[in-house]
Amino acid sequence: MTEKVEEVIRYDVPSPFCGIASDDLTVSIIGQKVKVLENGDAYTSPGFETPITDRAPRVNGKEVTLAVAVEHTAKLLRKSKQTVISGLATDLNGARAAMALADKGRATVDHMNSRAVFKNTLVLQNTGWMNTTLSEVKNRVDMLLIVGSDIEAGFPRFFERIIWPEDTLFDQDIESRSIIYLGKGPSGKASTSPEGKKAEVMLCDDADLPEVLSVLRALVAGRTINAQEVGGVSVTDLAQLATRLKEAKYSVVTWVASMLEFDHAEVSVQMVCEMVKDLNIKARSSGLPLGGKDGEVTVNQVAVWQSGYPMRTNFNRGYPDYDPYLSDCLRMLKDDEVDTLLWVSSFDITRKVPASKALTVVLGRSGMTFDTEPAVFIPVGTPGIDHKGRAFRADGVVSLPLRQLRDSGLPSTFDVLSAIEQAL
Amino acid sequence: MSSLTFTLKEVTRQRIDCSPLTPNKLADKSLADIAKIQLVTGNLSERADALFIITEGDSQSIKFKGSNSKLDFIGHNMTKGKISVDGDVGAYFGIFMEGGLLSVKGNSFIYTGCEMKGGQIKVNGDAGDFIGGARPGRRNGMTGGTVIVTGNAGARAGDHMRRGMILIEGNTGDYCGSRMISGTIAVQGDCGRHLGYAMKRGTILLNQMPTRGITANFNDCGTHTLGYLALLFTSFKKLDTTFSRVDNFSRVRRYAGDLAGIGMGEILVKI
Amino acid sequence: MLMKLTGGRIYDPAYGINGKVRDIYVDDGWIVEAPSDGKVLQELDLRGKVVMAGAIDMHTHIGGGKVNIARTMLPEDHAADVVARTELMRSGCGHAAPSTLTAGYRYAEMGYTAGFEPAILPSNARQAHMEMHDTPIIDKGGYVMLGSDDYLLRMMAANNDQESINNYVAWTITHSQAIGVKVVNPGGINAFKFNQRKLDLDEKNSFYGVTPREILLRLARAVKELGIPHPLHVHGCNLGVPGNMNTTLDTMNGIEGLPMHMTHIQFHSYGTEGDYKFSSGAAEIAEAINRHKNITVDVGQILFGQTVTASGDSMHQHAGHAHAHPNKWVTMDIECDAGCGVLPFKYKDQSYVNALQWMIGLETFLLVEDPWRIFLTTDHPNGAPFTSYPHLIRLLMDKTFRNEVLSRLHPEAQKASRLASIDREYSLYEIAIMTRAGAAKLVGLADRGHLGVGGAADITVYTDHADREKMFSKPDYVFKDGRIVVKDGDLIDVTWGTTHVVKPDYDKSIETSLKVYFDKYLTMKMGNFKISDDEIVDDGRGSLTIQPLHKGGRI
Amino acid sequence: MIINGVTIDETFAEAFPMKATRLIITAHNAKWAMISAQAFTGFATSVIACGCEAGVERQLKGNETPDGRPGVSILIFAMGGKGLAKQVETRSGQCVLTSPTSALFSGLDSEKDIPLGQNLRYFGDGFQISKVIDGKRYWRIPVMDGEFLTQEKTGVTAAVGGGNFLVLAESQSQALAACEAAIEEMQKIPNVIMPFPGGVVRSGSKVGSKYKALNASTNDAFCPTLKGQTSNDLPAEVESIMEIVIDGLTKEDIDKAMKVGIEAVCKLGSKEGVRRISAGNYGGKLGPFHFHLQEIMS
Repeated sequence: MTEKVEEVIRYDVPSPFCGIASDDLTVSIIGQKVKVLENGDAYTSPGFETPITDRAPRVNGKEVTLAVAVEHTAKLLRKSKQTVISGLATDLNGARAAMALADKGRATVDHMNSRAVFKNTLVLQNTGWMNTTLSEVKNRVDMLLIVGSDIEAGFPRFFERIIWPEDTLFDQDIESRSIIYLGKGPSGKASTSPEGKKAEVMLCDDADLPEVLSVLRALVAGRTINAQEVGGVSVTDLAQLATRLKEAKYSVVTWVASMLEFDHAEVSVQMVCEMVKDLNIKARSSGLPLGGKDGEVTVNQVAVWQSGYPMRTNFNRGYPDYDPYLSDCLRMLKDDEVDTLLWVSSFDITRKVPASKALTVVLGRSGMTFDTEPAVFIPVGTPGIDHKGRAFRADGVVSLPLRQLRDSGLPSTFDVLSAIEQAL
Repeated sequence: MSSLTFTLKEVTRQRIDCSPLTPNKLADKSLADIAKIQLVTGNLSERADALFIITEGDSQSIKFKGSNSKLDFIGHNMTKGKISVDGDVGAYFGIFMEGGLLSVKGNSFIYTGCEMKGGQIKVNGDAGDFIGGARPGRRNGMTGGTVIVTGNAGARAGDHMRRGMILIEGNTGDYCGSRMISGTIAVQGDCGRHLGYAMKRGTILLNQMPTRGITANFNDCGTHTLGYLALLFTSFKKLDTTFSRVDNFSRVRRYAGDLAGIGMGEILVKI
Repeated sequence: MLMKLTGGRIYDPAYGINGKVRDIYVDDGWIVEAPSDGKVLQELDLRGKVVMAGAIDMHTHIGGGKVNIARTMLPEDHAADVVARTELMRSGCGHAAPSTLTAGYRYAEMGYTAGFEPAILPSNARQAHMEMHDTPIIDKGGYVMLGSDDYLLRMMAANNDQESINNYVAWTITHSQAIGVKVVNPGGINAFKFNQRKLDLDEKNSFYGVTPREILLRLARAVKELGIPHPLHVHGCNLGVPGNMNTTLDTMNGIEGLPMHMTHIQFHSYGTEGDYKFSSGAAEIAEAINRHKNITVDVGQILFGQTVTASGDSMHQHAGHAHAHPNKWVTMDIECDAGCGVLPFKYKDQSYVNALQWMIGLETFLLVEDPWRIFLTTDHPNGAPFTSYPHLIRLLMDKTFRNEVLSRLHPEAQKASRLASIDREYSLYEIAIMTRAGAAKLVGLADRGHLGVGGAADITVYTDHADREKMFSKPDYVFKDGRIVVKDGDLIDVTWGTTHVVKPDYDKSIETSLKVYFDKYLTMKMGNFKISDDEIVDDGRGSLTIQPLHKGGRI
Repeated sequence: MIINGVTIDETFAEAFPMKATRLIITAHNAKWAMISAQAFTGFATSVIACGCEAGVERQLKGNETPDGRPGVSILIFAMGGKGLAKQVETRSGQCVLTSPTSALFSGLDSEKDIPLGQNLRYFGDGFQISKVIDGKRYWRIPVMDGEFLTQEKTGVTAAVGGGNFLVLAESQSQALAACEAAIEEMQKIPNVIMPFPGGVVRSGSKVGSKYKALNASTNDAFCPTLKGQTSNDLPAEVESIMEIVIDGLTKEDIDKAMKVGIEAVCKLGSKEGVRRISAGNYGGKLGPFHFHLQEIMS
């Protein structure tokens, strides 16, 4: 017998999937089925529309009740000499519960996107930065320098929402905005202005980008560079770019840390951030790190205010001990230091649990698949669909209330982790 | 008197914090007291004698045997005496060290000589990333002492280094001398990418032009005879390193950078 | 469960009680009348003890974006003060930018039962509340920052009437769940985005043509007319700039008698005399405060050592970046709303400027006559971490100790101050005013800061020790909402305080234009901006306490 | 006491405590090291007017210098550490920093030290480079001919200034020849210098003067042309007297230098016109160091 289910339309729905927290989505909900009607994108629409498949927790592949799965997990944690709670694609309260559990269980916390996030965090901890947020960019930017990143590939709506609005507060002619790619070029046309003005592109290999940035900063500082070119980019062109940055009223330099796919990219990010500081001696300029997917900003924020430290902190000794290298989950797995891995992934079913010899407990979005069945799998609800939540967006300033769109009955990560903590 | 010796009983899955086992901390301790010392491994702490066979000897000359890359913080904060290690060592070998002698017959993991102030570390093998570096958030790496690596160095050797000397007999990884504040890194072999990146001051002394050359963020200052190199080579003479046998040279090509910053660092290449 | 606190010496300035021996009865979290049948379930003998209401920190940066930036930036500072987990307490870290959990525990351990975050950006209010939600034991609340937001400046440039500004202020305070309104470098944070590097009281914003003086007047009037008990909370122009005392005096004079709280006044009391072109303006400022009964201040005392300065004042934080110690710093432009700047800082007793700042703070404390109008703060963590309050109380209560510390400072600075000649020592009663009764009145907390019947049972019990630092570091008991959370200086129970807010009324039609503004110019929807009551209650641990408005309010 | 016909007076030289340092100047070759050293030690005969007393101690071969180049060691003496520091700084700046190919090192380790290149580095206008090698800090200062290398600090030691003896001879040429012979031998002694031109003083002085402005004046008791005008015991045949002044790091160093100097003089003997050896003192009241000639020669 099928019940006739009414379609419910929800407006101004915030997306936990896109990193820039687009909150203008129109979403249709029919029973358990969610569909993005308006303002979806390549991340957001699949994010909302992934169907629920699993509902029952499993222990060693066998379906069990949630209580059994929780108790089994607690048993693993009690025996563990080294637990890592990672993945951590969750919302605010999921992060809170993870921190509480890590503290009680003397575990290490890390996030699935830490490799990218730390390219920024290490800079903040070393020299700091002068950054801005999305609304400021939307209204003020007159020159956008994009470093080593194909923004639209990761943030499909960035240009539409932030760079090409119809109106701005200060009556700027948005066609006058300069968009300049340095390093990678754009994969699509999102960066082309409404009237068809194409972005400028200065290409170089990732391997040469650090030097190109260094030379650019040197030129901003007024130094002479003997070389004619760097990484295939003409120094004369870079000098012109430096001049334009200095003359801009509100330049914004942006990058996507996850797209700076080379080791030690944090020193390049630092180079950019220090260049922005230099520009501010006379002009105004700001950095804008883009990221924020899979709860990465949310989880780091919570970890910092609860413990003082971001991810990659262990509680081995009963207090937080921060080490971005030794407490890197992937390194620990690779070196087989982890006996119990608690992996949380409540947003994106395509994100895989890293392979390891550790006993693995997964709190995952329904529909996740595994190369190896984990010791415990507990399907959890997705924040912003199955339960309410809150999530920070890329700039780390604005957080949005995520809504419950359907009544799936799936527990939240907070519920499950809190239950595990209680059972410890 | 023979050395106080810690022989690892078995390879552990988790890392072991060996910071309590230094000449300073073990001076005047009985064997029984040493056996009772708690060492953190994973989220537990274990008695030293549960992890190591401990052989009585001079606490001012400590030996680790059967060591591996999970033994961290060996030589932590030491100001005197010596520790020698058979096998590899983990991270933070010689962290905060102020004096004495540390050596390992094997490789070291990351952060060898982290924020060290004095003394000497010798790695008779390869050293991992961040030799002489500063922990995250800290602004000064090593501020004194000498690190000798007979093999190759990882990336970021001398990151945030402020004083002291790093001598690498083999090759270096990428970003050698990154964000260096001062001090000297000398390399006999080849260098990876981004040599001297974001370097403020200090010297990177090379026996040969790196295969990749010098990057555009350094300007060529030409060839020169630098008198101070004679002093430097003299100082190498008494060190246990092949640098003591390198023919003195004072003719170098000098490159100044990183021009992005104050540009006061130098790469000197033997000519 | 009715409990009798017997025989304590009560300091309850709200009722004029100055050290009288009285019994207090507590039931279900509240202070109640003595039971008519005389039956009590539990009795606590407090004879010989000093009893005060729980202390209230009316200006402390305990939550929100800039505080979390400060925390992220300072792993090295945390490492020196990590706090291990106990049966009762979560682990965390202390010192300059403590973790929320540790901050709550440590406040309670010092006998504090409430703290108010003074700089909540509307766009970041959700975060501030999330952090405060994770701050145990103490009550909290915050002042929402206006004055550099483009919406207000547009309204002013368009010469909108006061009524519409009142509506906007009320709307903002309501939906950011605040209890007061703060203005930081009025208009200056906005001006910095247009590359203005300073903005004096009568200097115009280069785009809007609006001056700080006009902003202050508009906002102070709005606060008064809305009946918000906490006066406009002002971090004035020219923070930290030598000579800013004149701006401060002008600001006081220019507010036309409206209630105004001038925060961390120490940072705004600088002259330009002497060889160092830096001198104390404390005497003139204190004299002006004494004269202007509409003015209240908190001091923002500096104490020596490493800390971090976190401020909404991006303009002046940027100007001061060369003084960052260690040399790392952050400034941000934020959401057409405000900004922030975070600079680690080390105050040194052998620095002329720092030593004089210390003296200026203390001079201000000692020269302002009315303890109901001056409040004990270090502007945590800007002047010093809040954990230094017991030390600061001793400096105020013990002249010999004060002069002994003074004698160790930079010798030239000592000569430049009249501090040594000031004999005043604060009494316990005056301390109770500053940190309890006065603070509750200033913030607008009807049920806190006093020990009268109907008040919340937030009570601190001390042993009357001659060393006031010892006395105020380790209370014998701290009651939070009737529960004993601290005994003999140690935490024995962890509770979760409430969030105090006001809910001034406003004309809902304001949302028509606000919605358009959000849709056109901002990057979040108006509906998503609003913080619901549910979000404060959250997982059930939080609660909301709506404090009454002043009768003058237009309701 | 009479040696080879030369009378050694029963008297003593009186000397004062001073502060001293040794510097090593190296250069491309010995010639330029010496040129710089001579400039440095020029106009440094007496502290009274020169601020310090300085002289070349000896030439150094390449294997004796820190940087392996030929060099010269010099000693500088002054009444106190502060004055010494000032002289070292100005002279280093004007005479070594400026001198082609030079480098400047401390030649003396001690607990106390004074700036050597510490302030000279500012000449580098921000381009100077600091290097710590074997625990010692050096400065590399870019200059037009390359790099001027200087150690940051040099040691300071207590020293003795003003050791002396007088050679009384029958003629000017014989006095000079005797002194030259003495200086040649004395220069071989380490840790001493003879600060006057060529090591020899012809204008020994006494304390005080009839003119108020002067605090020293000619030593009339040893001026042969005044034999008949002042009270003195100069023999009739003595026509010329010259003095050798010695500064040394220790009293023993001066002892040694005086001994070899006097021996050299006596070796020429009375047949070469040398009649007597005497010494200058102030009655033993002013200086704590007394060099008794007969003791030294015994």
